[in-house]
Amino acid sequence: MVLLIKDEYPEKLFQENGKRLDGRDKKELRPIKMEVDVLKNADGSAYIEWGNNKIFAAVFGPREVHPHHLSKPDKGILRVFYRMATYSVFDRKRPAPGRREKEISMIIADCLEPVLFLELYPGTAFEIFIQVIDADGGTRCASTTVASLALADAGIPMKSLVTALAVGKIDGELVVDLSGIEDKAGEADLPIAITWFNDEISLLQFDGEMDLSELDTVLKDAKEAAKKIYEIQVNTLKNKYISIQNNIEKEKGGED
Amino acid sequence: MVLLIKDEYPEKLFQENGKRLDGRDKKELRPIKMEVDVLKNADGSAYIEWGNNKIFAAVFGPREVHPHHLSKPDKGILRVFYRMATYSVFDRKRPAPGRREKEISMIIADCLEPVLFLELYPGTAFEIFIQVIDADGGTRCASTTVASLALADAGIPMKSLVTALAVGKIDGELVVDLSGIEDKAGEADLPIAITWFNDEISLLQFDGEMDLSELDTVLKDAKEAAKKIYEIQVNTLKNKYISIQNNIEKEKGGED
Amino acid sequence: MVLLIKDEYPEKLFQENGKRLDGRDKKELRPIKMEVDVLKNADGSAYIEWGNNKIFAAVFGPREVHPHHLSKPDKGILRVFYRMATYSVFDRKRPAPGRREKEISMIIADCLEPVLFLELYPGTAFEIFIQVIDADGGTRCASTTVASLALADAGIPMKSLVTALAVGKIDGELVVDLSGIEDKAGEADLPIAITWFNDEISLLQFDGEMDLSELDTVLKDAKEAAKKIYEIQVNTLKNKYISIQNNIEKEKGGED
Amino acid sequence: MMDVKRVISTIERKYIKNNLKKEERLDGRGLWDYREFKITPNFVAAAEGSADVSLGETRIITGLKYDIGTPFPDLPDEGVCTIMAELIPLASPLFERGPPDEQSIELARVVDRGIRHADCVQTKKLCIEAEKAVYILFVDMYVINYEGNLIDCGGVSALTTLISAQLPEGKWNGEDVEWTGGYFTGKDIVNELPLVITYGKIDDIIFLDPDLPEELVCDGRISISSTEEKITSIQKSGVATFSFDEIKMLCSKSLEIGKKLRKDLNLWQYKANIE
Amino acid sequence: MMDVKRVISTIERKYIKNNLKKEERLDGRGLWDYREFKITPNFVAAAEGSADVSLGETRIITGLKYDIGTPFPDLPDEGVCTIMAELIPLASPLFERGPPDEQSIELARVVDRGIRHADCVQTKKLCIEAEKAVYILFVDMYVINYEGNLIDCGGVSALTTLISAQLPEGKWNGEDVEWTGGYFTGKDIVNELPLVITYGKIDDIIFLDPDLPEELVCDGRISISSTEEKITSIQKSGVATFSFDEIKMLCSKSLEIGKKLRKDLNLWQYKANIE
Amino acid sequence: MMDVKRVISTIERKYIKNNLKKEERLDGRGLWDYREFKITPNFVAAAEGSADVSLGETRIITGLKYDIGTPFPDLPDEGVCTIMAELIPLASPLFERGPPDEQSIELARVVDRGIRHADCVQTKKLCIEAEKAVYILFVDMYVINYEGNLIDCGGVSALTTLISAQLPEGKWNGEDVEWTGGYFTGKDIVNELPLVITYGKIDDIIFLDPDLPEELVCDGRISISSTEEKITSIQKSGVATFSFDEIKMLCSKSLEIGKKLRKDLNLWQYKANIE
Repeated sequence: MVLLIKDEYPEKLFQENGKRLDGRDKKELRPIKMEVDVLKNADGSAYIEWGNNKIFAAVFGPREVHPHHLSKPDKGILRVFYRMATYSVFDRKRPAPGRREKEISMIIADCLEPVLFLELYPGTAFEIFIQVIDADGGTRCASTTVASLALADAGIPMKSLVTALAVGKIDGELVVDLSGIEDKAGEADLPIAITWFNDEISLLQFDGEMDLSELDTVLKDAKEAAKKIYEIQVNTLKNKYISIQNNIEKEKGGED
Repeated sequence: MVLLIKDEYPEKLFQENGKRLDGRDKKELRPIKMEVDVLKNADGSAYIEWGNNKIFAAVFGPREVHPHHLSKPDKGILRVFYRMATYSVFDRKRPAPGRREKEISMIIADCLEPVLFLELYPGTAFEIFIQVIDADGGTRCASTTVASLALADAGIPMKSLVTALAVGKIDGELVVDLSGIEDKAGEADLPIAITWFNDEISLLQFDGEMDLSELDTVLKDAKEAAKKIYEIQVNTLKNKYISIQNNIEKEKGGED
Repeated sequence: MVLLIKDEYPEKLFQENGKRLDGRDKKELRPIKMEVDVLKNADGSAYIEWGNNKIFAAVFGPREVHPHHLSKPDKGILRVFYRMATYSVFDRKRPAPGRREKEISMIIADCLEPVLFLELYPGTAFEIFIQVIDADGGTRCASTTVASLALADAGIPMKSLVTALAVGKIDGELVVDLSGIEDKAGEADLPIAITWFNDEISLLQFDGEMDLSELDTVLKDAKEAAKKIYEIQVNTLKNKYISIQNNIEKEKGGED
Repeated sequence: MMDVKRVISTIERKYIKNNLKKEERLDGRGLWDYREFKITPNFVAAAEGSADVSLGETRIITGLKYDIGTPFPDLPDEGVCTIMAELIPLASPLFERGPPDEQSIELARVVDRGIRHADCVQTKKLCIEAEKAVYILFVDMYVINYEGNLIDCGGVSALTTLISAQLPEGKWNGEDVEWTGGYFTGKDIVNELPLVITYGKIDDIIFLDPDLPEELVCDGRISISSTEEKITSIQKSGVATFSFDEIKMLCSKSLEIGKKLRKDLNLWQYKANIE
Repeated sequence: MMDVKRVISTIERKYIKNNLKKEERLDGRGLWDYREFKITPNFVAAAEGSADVSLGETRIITGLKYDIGTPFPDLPDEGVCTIMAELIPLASPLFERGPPDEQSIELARVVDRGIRHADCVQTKKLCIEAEKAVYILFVDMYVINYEGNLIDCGGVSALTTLISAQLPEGKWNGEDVEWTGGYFTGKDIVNELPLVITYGKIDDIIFLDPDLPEELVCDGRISISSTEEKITSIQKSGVATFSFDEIKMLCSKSLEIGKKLRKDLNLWQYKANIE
Repeated sequence: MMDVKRVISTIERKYIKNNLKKEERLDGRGLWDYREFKITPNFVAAAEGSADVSLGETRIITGLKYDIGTPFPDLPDEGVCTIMAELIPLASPLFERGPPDEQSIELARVVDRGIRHADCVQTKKLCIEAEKAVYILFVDMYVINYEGNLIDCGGVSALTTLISAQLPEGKWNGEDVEWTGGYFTGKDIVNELPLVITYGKIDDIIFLDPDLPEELVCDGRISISSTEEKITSIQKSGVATFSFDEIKMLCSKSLEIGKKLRKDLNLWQYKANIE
């Protein structure tokens, strides 16, 4: 006796018309919506809706390191705290952060650090708090993507944005942007992040079974799809500055 | 399978003769006994028996704050640690302090702080340890009352003593000093503490359902009953000084 | 439902031929093998196989004390961390160190400290990490014995080695060096450690029932058996120095 | 832990206090005005009920999950509704990482008590089979932005979450609970609509809905929960003391403000619609 | 953690040691004298057994609670008796808040072992139905004032608590345990009366029942539990070493002191009276 | 926590890097050479399977224990195999006491994933009775000495432990699990032999099997698990970034190195022998 409705996996992940269960083509992304500057108390913040994922990211820093002994004399440190709300998943998550959340926090930190100039901020910390409010597959990638946006929103110098998504294999077919159900019922899952300043991979995990040619294909698909997401990130930031500029001009207008 | 005898509530909380189950009238207090200077290792201490409640309080301070970062440069801090013995309640309590104990600790601290001159003790802490050995309803009020006595016993300057008790509603009737069974089976519970220096309320909680006129009445009853308890507190302290004086005079007599 | 094969105790702990279940006589030790300098990263280390017990000990120090407030201005401190691998016992042990492990750590520290000159190392710590990989009765004694060897391997000045073993009573008979099964199914267990510099007892625990004459006998047996173990300890250290000397001479030979 | 009181300077404290004395507040409100409430129900797809509620800039997203368990032996035909709060550091530099601290325990407890004692959640309706199986509801509040008065924002957030709930309906088949295929909703669970209303006190000035600067400088707060006609819960916090007359006045005011707010928010509009 | 050894100055240490060498103690006792025991049984109304025991100024209030559970598979017809100790900061500035530290673990363990190996608690009498239901007893010691030698005070406190116990009597009805309406008492549970006796050692001086200053300066202690004729448990602690002859002498002395103390305390007078 | 990066001086870092640029390593290996593996199976008598594995001076002793439990409702006919790692301070001054830190979680997770996704442990063979009883295996790795590349050493240690396993065979008697008197072994449980292979990266130099100094100075690592023909798991860690071409090259190299290592180690030789 736990829950009345079970979290069961469907037998097939493709419909008869060749579309995925949510109607997408193999290389089609779920709908993505981003916003920046959504949390007034943070130095920078962003919000993403990606399919049913709803995630907030807040950036604080550069600021003092607590506890102090974690600070480094020669560079700043980046700390990421990825947390899921208890109600963001099918079975209620326990409130205390689990091993998975700590592991993902570390992975996201490793993946964002290459785009920062931490050597310019010795003795300080940048802290990114990520709160998953609603989860539907690919939260670590969506979190990476929205965290990179929050860093930009905070005005922290960056070599480039970072974009992440999960590609994989379901029912023997290679697809991009796994949904929650595809992640659980599929055969292979490959989250990947790209640092655009050098076009390289800063997050790479893989679980499943693929031969070399499948891996080759899926990595190419990932890069193509990532480019589309990157454009949304850039536009979100542009819109912020346009809106700021509009406000400024409105004010100027008012002054006239 | 847990306990053989169940902690069941009676159907009625009044006897046929109109008395409460323990034979009291509506505005009658349970027997109360207090003692001060009962623990040799504390700077001040007190003990109370109130109905079946048996509670010790020990005060230490002003002393150094551990951990240091809790100290305040402009005033002393008051820390209260309210704890229940595992065997003080019907179902054995788990040994580690629970949320309830931490919450009550905070409430008692807030309620005692108004009578202290913490601004005279910057950088230091007063710590009150309260140990409930036997519990029978109203422990937070009895603890507040005995803690205020322990503060006085420690010779710490105070604007006045603090007296607390719980009033409430059982079987539709307003009563003072709820017993354990009345607290659990009754309809409303209102713990209240009075700081006598300004005749105001420094602890107030309420759970139940009352209209405005009931609240009005029960608050009046509470104040009247609190006065009786206050007299016991004062007499307990007087007796201590009388006994000290007697000892001094005996010694003097001995010297003669 | 936990384990298929139960950890049951035999009815008798002696065979018909008067030998113990593992074929030993009453005053016979199990096979013991020791080695020093087995862990490259420690300042000193040792390994013991004693019956089925397999235990590593590593010594670090004198080094800085973490956390700092544990350090003493007038002497060094000795800290022992006795830990059992989850798989070292019949029923898997939980990974986190339990009360038993903490208690044994304290006992071993108290028992080794008398042979050290801690007053020569104010403000520092010696830390001994003991890892039981395979357990079969008498681990606290084997751990004490191997830890004393690791201290010597680290070149830390000592008044003498320390040797420990468990004696006891099984099926009414006094025996030395209880095996795991004898420890659990026997009637009395007496772990004891001897500091050879003064021929005194630095660890003594006893659980069971013995009259004074039995205690007298078993203590004598313990001392005799301990002497044999002490010889193995000494030889292990000797062999190390012989082997170092051989290496030096080989090198010298090479130089010629 | 950071001492939140320190982040407000003495000058700011004086300024806020002097304004309040003149019945003026930094954001232009009167002493007895609320900031604006904004409510988005059903914000979380994974939850069985949810609400995104803002009170001014304070924002709390609450979700409901359920479990099916055995009832407590002394309440064999009643389900359970637990309320939890997380004050995550994302919401404010004043919040620390780590296990729930005093402030989050207080938020959960005061919201819980306001609901529990008002016959709000009909726990008997959460019973599937007496002594065998009941619903256990988890109402978890996450503070997303902190600008003062978490309690009143949390109260509305929790209540809207319960109203918006939609739970699969279970029946007892003699051995186990199985799904009927139907659902039951907040309309079936929630009876009364208790609202918790919080006041701050600085010296002898009392005011409704403290914002963050006011909360940081005030001596104490009092939260009063009420239904249409009755007070159902009171919680005083902080080191302020209140006179007996002040308490009476605030209880009376709470009934009045509660009535108006209940009408304005019209929370029943957020109930799940199922035919 | 505070280093308790530091609170005693070197001068005080020398003074105590020199006195002991002259077989003199600060409170006038001889080397082999106990401080006075004071016992109040049934101190706690909520507990099924309890005792308030003082040894000089050291005071421990112990209570017994019970639970009914399934027996361990390897001991299907035996109940369980667990002993816990809390060294609460109320009792001494030397005690810290937080989870049980080494000293409280030691107190509980040594008292437990003294009782466990002496056939004191007859665990088979705590069985209601083999393999199905047994009593689980929790004997929890709270140190109320600390002035040295917690172990001997705790031993008497735990033993008196067990003797004073009065538990509702259960019977197995084939499915569950139900109350017979009767009780069984300490007299039914407790068989032997083991006493634990603690000695301190400074240099080569050994003495009974260390008080707090003696405990703080001594090199080590040894606690020996015994019944009328047998030693049942020994625990050496601290960095003192003992010669083989000293151990023999102390075991012999413990039997002798134990016999006298058992008679003087007459603990059976504290058993629950039920007709 | 100590910052391990600090223990390597800038000079040492430069020296190691310059050597690697010249395809030279401090211990004389080429960029794509492993240190020597040494394997002792069945090292632990108390465990149901075990292995003492060294990779150069890095040494991990792993043991297997089992339990019997109820299967997960969504996988009613599959047993469970969990992998844990402890980085104990005995193994290195770089390891801290306390609960598992990031590095031990990473070790356990990467080894686990390499095994989990390769059809290595046949969890369906760990089922005794669907929905009722399955084996739960605990494969616990203890790092005894740390000299870099725990992951590859741990992978072989865990795999050898599984192969060496010997578990009492259970059957369902309608109510409970009982022992058949027989055993089943690693040969029955283990199907594929996935090997995890780890590379370090400093600037644009990539190399196999980083030893401790290399691990401390490198920008990042990547661990790739593979069976004979397929990649089954990848984990990148650290702040290095890899080009798409590098990833492809390393996947290909891993299949090749894995094939050779699988042959050289010949792990099946360590299976339990039972007639």
